[in-house]
Amino acid sequence: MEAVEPQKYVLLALVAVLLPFCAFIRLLLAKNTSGSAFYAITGISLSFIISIFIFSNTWNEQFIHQQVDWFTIGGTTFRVGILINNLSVLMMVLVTGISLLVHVYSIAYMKKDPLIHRYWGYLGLFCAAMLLLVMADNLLVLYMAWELVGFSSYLLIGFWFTKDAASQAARKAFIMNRIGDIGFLIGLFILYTQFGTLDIQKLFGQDGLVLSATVHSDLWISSINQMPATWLTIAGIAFFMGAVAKSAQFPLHTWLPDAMEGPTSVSSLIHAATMVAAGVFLVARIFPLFNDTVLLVITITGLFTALMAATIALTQNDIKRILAFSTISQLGFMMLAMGIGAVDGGIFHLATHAFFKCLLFLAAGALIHALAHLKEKDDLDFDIQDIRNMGGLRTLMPVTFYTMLVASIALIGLPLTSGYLSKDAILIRAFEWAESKALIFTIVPYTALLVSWLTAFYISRLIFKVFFGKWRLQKGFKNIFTLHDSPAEMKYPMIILAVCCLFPLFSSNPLLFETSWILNGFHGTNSLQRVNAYHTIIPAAVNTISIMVMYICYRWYVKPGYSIANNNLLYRFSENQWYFNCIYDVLVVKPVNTFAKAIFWFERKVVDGLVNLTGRAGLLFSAISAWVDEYIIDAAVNNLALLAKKIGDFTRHFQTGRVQHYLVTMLLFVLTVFVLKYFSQLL
Amino acid sequence: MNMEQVVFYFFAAMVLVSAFLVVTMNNLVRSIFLFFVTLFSIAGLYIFALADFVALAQVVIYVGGVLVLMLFAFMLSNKELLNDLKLTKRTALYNFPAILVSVIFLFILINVIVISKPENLNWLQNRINWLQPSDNSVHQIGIQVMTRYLLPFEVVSILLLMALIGAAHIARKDKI
Amino acid sequence: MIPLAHFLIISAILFCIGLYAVLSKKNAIQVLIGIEFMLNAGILNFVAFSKYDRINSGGQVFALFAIVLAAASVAVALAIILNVYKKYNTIDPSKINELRD
Amino acid sequence: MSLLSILIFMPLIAGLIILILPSSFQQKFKYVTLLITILQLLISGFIYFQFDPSVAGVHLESQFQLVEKLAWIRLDLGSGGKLEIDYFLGIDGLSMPFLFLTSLVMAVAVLASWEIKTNLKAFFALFLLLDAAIMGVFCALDFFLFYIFYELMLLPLYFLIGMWGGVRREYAAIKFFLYTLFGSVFMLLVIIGLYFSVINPATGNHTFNMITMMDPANFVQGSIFSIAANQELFGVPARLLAFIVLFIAFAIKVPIVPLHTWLPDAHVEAPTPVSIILAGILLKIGGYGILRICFSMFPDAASQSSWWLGLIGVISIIYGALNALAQTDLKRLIAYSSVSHMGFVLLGIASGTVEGTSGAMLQMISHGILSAMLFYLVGMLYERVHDRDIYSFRGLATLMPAFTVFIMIAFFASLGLPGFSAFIAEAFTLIGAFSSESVNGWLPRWMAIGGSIGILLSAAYFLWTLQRMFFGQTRLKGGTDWALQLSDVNLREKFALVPLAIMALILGILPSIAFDKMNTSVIEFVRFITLKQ
Amino acid sequence: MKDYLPHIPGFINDTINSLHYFRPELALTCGFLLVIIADLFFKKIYSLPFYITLLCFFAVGFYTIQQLHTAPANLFSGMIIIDHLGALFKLIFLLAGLLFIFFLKNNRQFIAHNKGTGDIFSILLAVILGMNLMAMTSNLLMLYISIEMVSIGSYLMVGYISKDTRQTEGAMKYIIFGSVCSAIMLYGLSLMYGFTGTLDLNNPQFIQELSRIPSLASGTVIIMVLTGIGFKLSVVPFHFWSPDVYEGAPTPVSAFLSTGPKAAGFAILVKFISAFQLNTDPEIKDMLSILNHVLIIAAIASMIAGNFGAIRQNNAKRMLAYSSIGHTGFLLMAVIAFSETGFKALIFYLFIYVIMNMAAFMLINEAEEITGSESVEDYKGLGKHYPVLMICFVVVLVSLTGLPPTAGFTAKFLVFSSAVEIYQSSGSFWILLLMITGAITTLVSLFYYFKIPLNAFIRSSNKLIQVKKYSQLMPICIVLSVALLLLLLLPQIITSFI
Repeated sequence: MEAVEPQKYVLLALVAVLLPFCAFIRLLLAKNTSGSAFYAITGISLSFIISIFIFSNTWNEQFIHQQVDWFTIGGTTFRVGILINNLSVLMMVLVTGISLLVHVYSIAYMKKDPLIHRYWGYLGLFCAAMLLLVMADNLLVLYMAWELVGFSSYLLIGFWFTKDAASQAARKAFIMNRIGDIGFLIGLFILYTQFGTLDIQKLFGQDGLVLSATVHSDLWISSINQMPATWLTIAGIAFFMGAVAKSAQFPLHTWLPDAMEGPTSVSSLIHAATMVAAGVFLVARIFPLFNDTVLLVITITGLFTALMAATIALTQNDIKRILAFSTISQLGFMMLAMGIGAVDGGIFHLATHAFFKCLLFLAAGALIHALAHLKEKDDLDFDIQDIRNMGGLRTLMPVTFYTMLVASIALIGLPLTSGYLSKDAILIRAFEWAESKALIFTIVPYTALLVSWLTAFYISRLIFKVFFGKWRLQKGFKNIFTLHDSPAEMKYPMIILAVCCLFPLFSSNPLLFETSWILNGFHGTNSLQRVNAYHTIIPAAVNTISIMVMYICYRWYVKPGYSIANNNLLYRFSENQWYFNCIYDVLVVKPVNTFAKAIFWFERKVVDGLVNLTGRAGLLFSAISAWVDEYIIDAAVNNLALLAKKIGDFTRHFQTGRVQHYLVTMLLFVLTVFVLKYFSQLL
Repeated sequence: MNMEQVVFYFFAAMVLVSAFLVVTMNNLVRSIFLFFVTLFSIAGLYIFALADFVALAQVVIYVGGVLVLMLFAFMLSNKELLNDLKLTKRTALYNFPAILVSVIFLFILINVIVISKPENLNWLQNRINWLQPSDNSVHQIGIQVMTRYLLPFEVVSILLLMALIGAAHIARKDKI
Repeated sequence: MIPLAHFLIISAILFCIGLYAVLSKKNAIQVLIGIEFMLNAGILNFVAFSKYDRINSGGQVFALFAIVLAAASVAVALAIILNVYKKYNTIDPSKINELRD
Repeated sequence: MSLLSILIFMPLIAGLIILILPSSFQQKFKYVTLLITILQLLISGFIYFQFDPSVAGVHLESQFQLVEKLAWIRLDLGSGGKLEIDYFLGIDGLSMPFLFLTSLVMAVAVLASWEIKTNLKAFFALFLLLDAAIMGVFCALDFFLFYIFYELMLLPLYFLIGMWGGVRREYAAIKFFLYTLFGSVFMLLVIIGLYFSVINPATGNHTFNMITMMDPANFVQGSIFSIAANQELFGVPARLLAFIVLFIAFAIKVPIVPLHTWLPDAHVEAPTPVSIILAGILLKIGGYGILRICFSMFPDAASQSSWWLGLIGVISIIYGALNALAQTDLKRLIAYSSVSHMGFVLLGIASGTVEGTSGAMLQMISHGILSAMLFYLVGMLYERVHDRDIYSFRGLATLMPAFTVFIMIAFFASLGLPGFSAFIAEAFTLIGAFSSESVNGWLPRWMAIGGSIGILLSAAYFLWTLQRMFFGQTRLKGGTDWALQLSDVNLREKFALVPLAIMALILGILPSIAFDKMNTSVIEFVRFITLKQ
Repeated sequence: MKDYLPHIPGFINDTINSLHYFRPELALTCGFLLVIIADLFFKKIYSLPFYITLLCFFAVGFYTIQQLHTAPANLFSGMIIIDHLGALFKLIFLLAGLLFIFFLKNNRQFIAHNKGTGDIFSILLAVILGMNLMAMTSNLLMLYISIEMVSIGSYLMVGYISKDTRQTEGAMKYIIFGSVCSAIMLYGLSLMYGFTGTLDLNNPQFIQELSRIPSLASGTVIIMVLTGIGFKLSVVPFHFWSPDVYEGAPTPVSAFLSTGPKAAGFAILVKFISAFQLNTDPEIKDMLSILNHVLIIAAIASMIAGNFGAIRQNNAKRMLAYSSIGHTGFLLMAVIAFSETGFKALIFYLFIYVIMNMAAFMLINEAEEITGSESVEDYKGLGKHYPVLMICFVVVLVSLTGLPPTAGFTAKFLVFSSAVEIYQSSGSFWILLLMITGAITTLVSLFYYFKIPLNAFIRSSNKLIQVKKYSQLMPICIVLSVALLLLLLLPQIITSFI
């Protein structure tokens, strides 16, 4: 019995992966939309049920690892299998659960789309890839799943492919992710070269190869190989680069706001709850690899991203963009947690964040959905995602309002919510971490605090602007009062999520994160003991100030009279997203300007953001190489042909048709031989 | 300088002068007749090399055959040629390559002759093998041709027949 | 005795005169004459050397054959030149240059 | 008569039959050709399953499979010894996969030939001749025989490009011919040099047996290419020079930068089936030649020059990709992408590691399948509207959904999306290149990193094209006329494309079906070339 | 007189004994006479000379093949030597002659020639006799006579029709150029005779004496003699006549000239060089190296001038003329190698060369019948209407380029082999250069050879091409093309003789 058990779970897990994939295959071959939702939802619900089953049986149990031979290359056999431990089952449940809700939500949200079967198919692919990602026991498979989620994200962002912005955003997302993937790949090379295997359990397990490798006088020595110690750092950075791109961390974050061009349901599932968290997941999976340098890099990147994205979110007006930056910011938070060694905190926050951020997006989707109806009905032209165009919707769409409010509070981290628990876990750990370090490192926890207050501000701003006050656009809205809450398919997932944002799901004690079962599931450190003052002071301080911030926000946005100047430098700095897109532009444009005339036609191909950096420089290179190809390499060949013709002409030159010329030439040739011989004799 | 030498150098001079004139003269008729003189003089030189039969053959074949043939050809190709020839005179410059080549050639040939020291050649030292003025060269050649050189002799006959047929064919009027 | 070298030098001069005629004359018959000079120069050499080759008489026999061959080729050449004259109305080799690159 | 001979001579005989048949049958020729290629596919499939993966081959004559060895030319050269040329065929793990690839791509190319409308007799006769020659190249183990097949490929290709090609077909055809001939003429000299340097220990004669040439013990003392003699030509060690000459000959086929300029021209001007064959198989002959001949016969020179080969590989990867980025002609773009992808092959081979070599082998197979698919797709577009300019199209996805699906599969597979063959192949070439420094010190680590930039760039140009041509609102240069002409993929085309897509997918998910058959050979190959002589 | 008497019986015996070996030549002589008689007395029977020649060829072939395996023998008091190599050369001449008479019989110009074609058969037989002698000669006198015989016969062939200006012009240039070369050679021979005192090439005295005089003098003499041989080979710088003459001459004659006499030139060159090479006297080393260098430079120059010169040609015959210069240069490689391999390569190459060059000229002739032009440009679109013709053409041109799947490749391969072999033993930079030039010019040759298929298949003509029937030459062309393909697979057909 004991032996059979693990196999059963592994097989079930495999089924959980394959079910959405089968749905994908079935829908790829589908000719029309009929019944498409059924396949998709059946697939994901079964997956969810299986996940719950596995979760309930294996949480906090011995990990389960089963493998089969995949292929053999040289002496190395790649084995592929499924690794079920706390991290993967948690992620499984999270992914399938949220997916299921988003699937249900999508029934109504995407109802009228003519290509909806494709949409379901893509979602199926995403779910399968994501599940594979979390369960993979081999870094190569993980990488494959990693790219596949990127690919499905590409498909889903560009789902409305006739929209140029959407297809551009999709491409940008894919290419930026590719940059990270290259890092991931390089990481793989290093690990494979160093350890000869890519098996996660072998590498990162309890007495895995990574831990047993030593760094000794600038050499990183494993049992089979050794290389300079810098490669250890490079490996860490490389893997982290993959995570940076996937989790939209600075400097590869610009794709995420653009990805909002996709359907909102997709944004909520992929770009808020699950896929973007894969970066954090990866860091958690391979955590033993990171040395201090890399951890510091992770910390700083996470912190900076969190701060930067939060400040940007302050001034954005597009409802989805605010949420996107919020996501970036929160992901930065999780990275920060990873960097300071609070893996458990990071994962915990990942889990809680998944619920409330998904909910925020779904609610935003509900708003957009409703406004889109209105727009269509009244035949009006206004930006349905601009929060400046909304207001006072609290009464018209109460369910949306309340669910979103719950999610926002969770995001801010007020007590009784899940966010309170996870955010505190990270903050407190950050303070503890800084304590053991030099003074300069105290910047880290304090900045984190600042970020959480900024979070409180921007999300309050969102809520107040959308739901409070009055409807801002007056003219032509005859039917404004026909606005109502979404249909049931959308409403109930939101309500369920709202419930999940509250504390009971995660902890028995609403105020003490230490009691959270998720944290305890990850080999809790002694920091879970309330050993010092931080555990008390910080939650109190955070919440007090957060509430103050919310009040200020309320005064500014709801009560008339207080208004902030929206044209000062800081405001614009924030509104323009720290000018990152521009910086990426300018960094390239200036050097390129000198060549502008020569390559201007390539401008049409230029992509923005960081892609500009590589893209424009790349295009410049490509222009140069094309030029080299045409005028140097090819010309050299053609000139050779010309040379041949010239030699031919030279020989023809003698062929004048006069026999006496021939004779003279012939004799001159002969004489040359004589003369040469003669002189060589003389010398 | 004995009589033999006087006559030899006289002939030699004749050969060279007449040859030179043949070559420099633009009038074809005159040059053909001077060519006759040259050939005659060469035949004379052959006698000094104790090759009377060859000298005879030279006169018969060259003077009697070649020269007459040339005259025929010249006459067949009628007098317009003469006018044609007078019209265009060539400058020395135009002939420069020809002169150059000839002079270099001469230089080289004489050089070859001088450095190879013909009098000292190994095989010449065998005095028994020297031809004596008293030898009957016709006799000798007759025997040689019928024995040692029988094959070339026969082959040349075929060659001549072929040349005859071919030349006749080419020169024949194109009518049947 | 006439020194051998003198024969050779005479023949060398004759050869070059012939060569000059071949290269410069603008009448095919004169070119032929030049060729004959060159041939004669060769024959003269043979004859001159043959004086020292009594047993084989190689030189003299060679000379005889050369004379015969020269005659044969002159006959052919003249036949061809006559044909050329019929077609071109000239026998200037430098004007007969239809075949060329 | 072994299966290999049947593979080679079946198309040849069919070609002759087509030549003899009167032109009134010309509508039937394509079916004849299709039948032959399908038979070939079956035979090579059979060979695949029969193939014993446990024996290596490479430099061990006894371990080759399906060997056929007949004395062919025995000419007593007197001083040069007795000329020993055999009709010697055989396969090992390095050549067997290519037989299957060739059969598959050929079958697809026949399906793509439906669009050929003129002079069908000549087309299919040449096509089959080409088929025979290619099969011959992969089977031949006698250098003389190999060379004959190698050169035999040129003629049909010249005419296929020249007679059915595009506007600049004359230029492209002769350029292709000259480039390849340039390499092979000098190769001939090396072949002869090798012949005089090697003695078949069994008979004591000089021999063209490639396998005999691989064993350093068979080299005559003091001959040009003898390792011990260490002769120099032009101040370069003779063996190194021979290696370079052979390498250039094959590298032109691969092609490498800067010997690649024939490729865009030839690919662009060639008719679709020929582009498919060119990209699908011909380029692989270069890679195969480097493995079978350059590296196996001159392992010492290979290890000396591997750094340069790796560098060339990396340059090809990046340079090809950058060039692809700059193209506006879709077919040219794909042609340049071939340059980039084949750069991986070179990098993998140059690494001298099992991973790199296996990756390079798989990359060749994968690229064979994918480039065939890509060129077919471009050909379909061109066939419909006679335009390939990327800027002439917009939003094709709405108009041709199935076509878009296929092109997305092909594009994403080519840019190395996991799940498709190219990913495994590229990943392992790079892994091989990366580990090379630790394993044998042939390539520095940065080359692998440089090569991986190619993966990024390939994403850039493929996605750009995808977005520019297929997404957005439908807007065509030819207006509504084009919209009518741009019909979606038809059944025949699907019939050709689906097997390719499935092959790419299967190889991506189960690379073992390829790796298992060649692993022993690759291990032996790598062991052999890295052996300290 | 008395001095000679004792020797006479010996000579007579020798002559009578020699006759036994001389049967091929005797057959040729008989054929020659019979053709003359037939032409004189049986003019009515138009094809009689042809059949007599054919019959004669069979006899010659029969006798020559018998000679393949006889031991080398001195004949006619050392005038000629009969050996294996010579017999092989004779077979090559015979092949060229055989193809030539078929060519003649179907050539429009010759059929229309109203002075009759009987004479050309007699000339041909005499020329082949001359060539046979060239292949066997071991004596300077025979060398001169045989070369002259071939030369004069060739002049006659070129001038045979003299229908238009170009033909006569070709003949005149040929004869003037040829006579000058032979005059120079004669002068050289005279000095050679003078310096050595013997006409016998194989007499050890010949080399010994030559090596004793200063190398400048001996070198000059050798080069003067080589002038005459070079003229027959049309090797640079003695090649100027060949493009003009080949273009001007009737096509069958061009075909014959580019094959038969050229092969004979090689035969005599081999003979001539053998005299030097086979001598082991260390003193001749200097002379030998001069000879070798001159030949190498000539070979390189010929390959370059021939192949590059052909690039810009539009006249197919002229192009082939240039290409044949290139082939000569290439073949010199085998002569320079001067080894058994080299001779085998030479013979094989010459066999193939005769087949392919003859076929090429025949095909040009056919194309000319169709288009009325020798210009390559006018071949446009021919491939579509005359596929068989053009496919044969492609096979032949591929063979001329030296690529598989034709015997031209095997031939080229063998020549390269001989060069590599000699390189391996000598390590001479010059040989390497020679090989590289050979390789590069192969590439270059592709340029111009492929002009023909390029025009025929790839370019299309806007002119209307009327479809005519092929002449009877076409089956021969097909046979030759197939032979070229077959000989790749079964080179034994030829190599078993060699």
